[in-house]
Amino acid sequence: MGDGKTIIVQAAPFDMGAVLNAFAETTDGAGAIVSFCGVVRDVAAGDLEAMVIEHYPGMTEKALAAIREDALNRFSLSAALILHRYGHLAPREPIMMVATAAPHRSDAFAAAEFLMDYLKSRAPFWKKEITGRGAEWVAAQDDDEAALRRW
Amino acid sequence: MGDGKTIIVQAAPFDMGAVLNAFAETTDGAGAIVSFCGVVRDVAAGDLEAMVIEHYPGMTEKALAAIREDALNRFSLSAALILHRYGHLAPREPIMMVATAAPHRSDAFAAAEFLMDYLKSRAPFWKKEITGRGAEWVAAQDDDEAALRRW
Amino acid sequence: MMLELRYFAWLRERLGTEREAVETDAATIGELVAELRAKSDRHAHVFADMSAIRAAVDQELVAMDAAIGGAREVAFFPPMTGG
Amino acid sequence: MMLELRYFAWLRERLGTEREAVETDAATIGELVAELRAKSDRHAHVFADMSAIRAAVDQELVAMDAAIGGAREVAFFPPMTGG
Repeated sequence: MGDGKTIIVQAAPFDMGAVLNAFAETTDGAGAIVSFCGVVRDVAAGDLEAMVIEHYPGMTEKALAAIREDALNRFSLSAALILHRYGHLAPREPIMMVATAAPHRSDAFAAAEFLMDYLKSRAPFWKKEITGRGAEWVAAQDDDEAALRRW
Repeated sequence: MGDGKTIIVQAAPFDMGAVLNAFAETTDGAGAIVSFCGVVRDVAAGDLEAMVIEHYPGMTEKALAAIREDALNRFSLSAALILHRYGHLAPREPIMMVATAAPHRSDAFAAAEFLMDYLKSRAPFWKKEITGRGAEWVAAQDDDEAALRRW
Repeated sequence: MMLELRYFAWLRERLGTEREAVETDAATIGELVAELRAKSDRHAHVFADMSAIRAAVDQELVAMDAAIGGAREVAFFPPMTGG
Repeated sequence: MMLELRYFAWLRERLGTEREAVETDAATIGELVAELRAKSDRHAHVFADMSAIRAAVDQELVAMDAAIGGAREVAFFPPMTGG
């Protein structure tokens, strides 16, 4: 993760602080750095045992790179990174992370939200929650599609 | 910084990744963690030699705590942190950081932007830039005051 | 033409396979879906409600009326839930 | 009453001090500023344009017409530029 990669898709857990610090090294003196990290929650009365994330290898990397390019074209950014895991995740483990750097904080914030909104509905990941009652695919939210309309 | 403090005012540099990781430990399984880090830029054709930040000890801590309380009341948050340095800073050093955690990403993003907007105009810090041409106090931007009106 | 089909998430589970090769003359995703529905009861059931299904042609997300001429791979899956 | 005055940033630099104690009967920040302007040319110059100055009473940001009865500490400084 310290090698300047901007799209990272991996099964292994990651250290969000280490990713942020490695990203900051690539930002070329930008004044504003924003990060978002999604974490597996203890939902449903704390009975979430695991999350399993399926993805579409090949399409995933292309979709994430396209979303990142879109952000670089729309906002004045110095750098942008997307990291997303797949496979088996335990509660409280980090799922994914985006980071943006810009001369102005409004660009860094807007770009991070843009990356998240598009990633939710346009990158081929599917989450399944494993609880004591069984396994269930997470349903997409109508909100997720609606969130794209603001951009 | 690993002791769960939520308002940190210090002269020493800080490791943004370490602060983010320590903050994540306090977020109680929140799904969304947002961080913002402000970094000293290489401005004005790269001739910035240093930044000096003056503050009002006592009022600073009170103002930051009040801004944080405001954010906790307005947004559905699991945790929020503000860290700000004062004294002598070199180009590319981190100046300050906010971090927010929430069940939903919209709250985490909005609260981080809220903290930044208020911190800019309501916390008693003053920046001075030292260049080869001398020292100059940074002027407040009209934008900064305008940014408060959206909340 | 020969097409490689890919299935993900609950489509994969309910069809009992993650990929299958089909010989088809379908010009669009819609025509391909009509052919697949006729293939087996299981396919008919999975492809009954297309509002719950998205498609990609050669790893690009497309609309249901998208052309598939020359495509190598078509994928079907539910709305995405990453992030 | 005795008031402790605090100055920051360019006000501190131009006044040549970061604090001074004053004996005053001013009821508001505005009245206090009028007294300070009469104190010296340097004060008159620094407090000439109040649109560039903010004030705090006992470490709380206040408006220029704010009351200062009972206050221990009043601070003057330029608009803040943290973040």
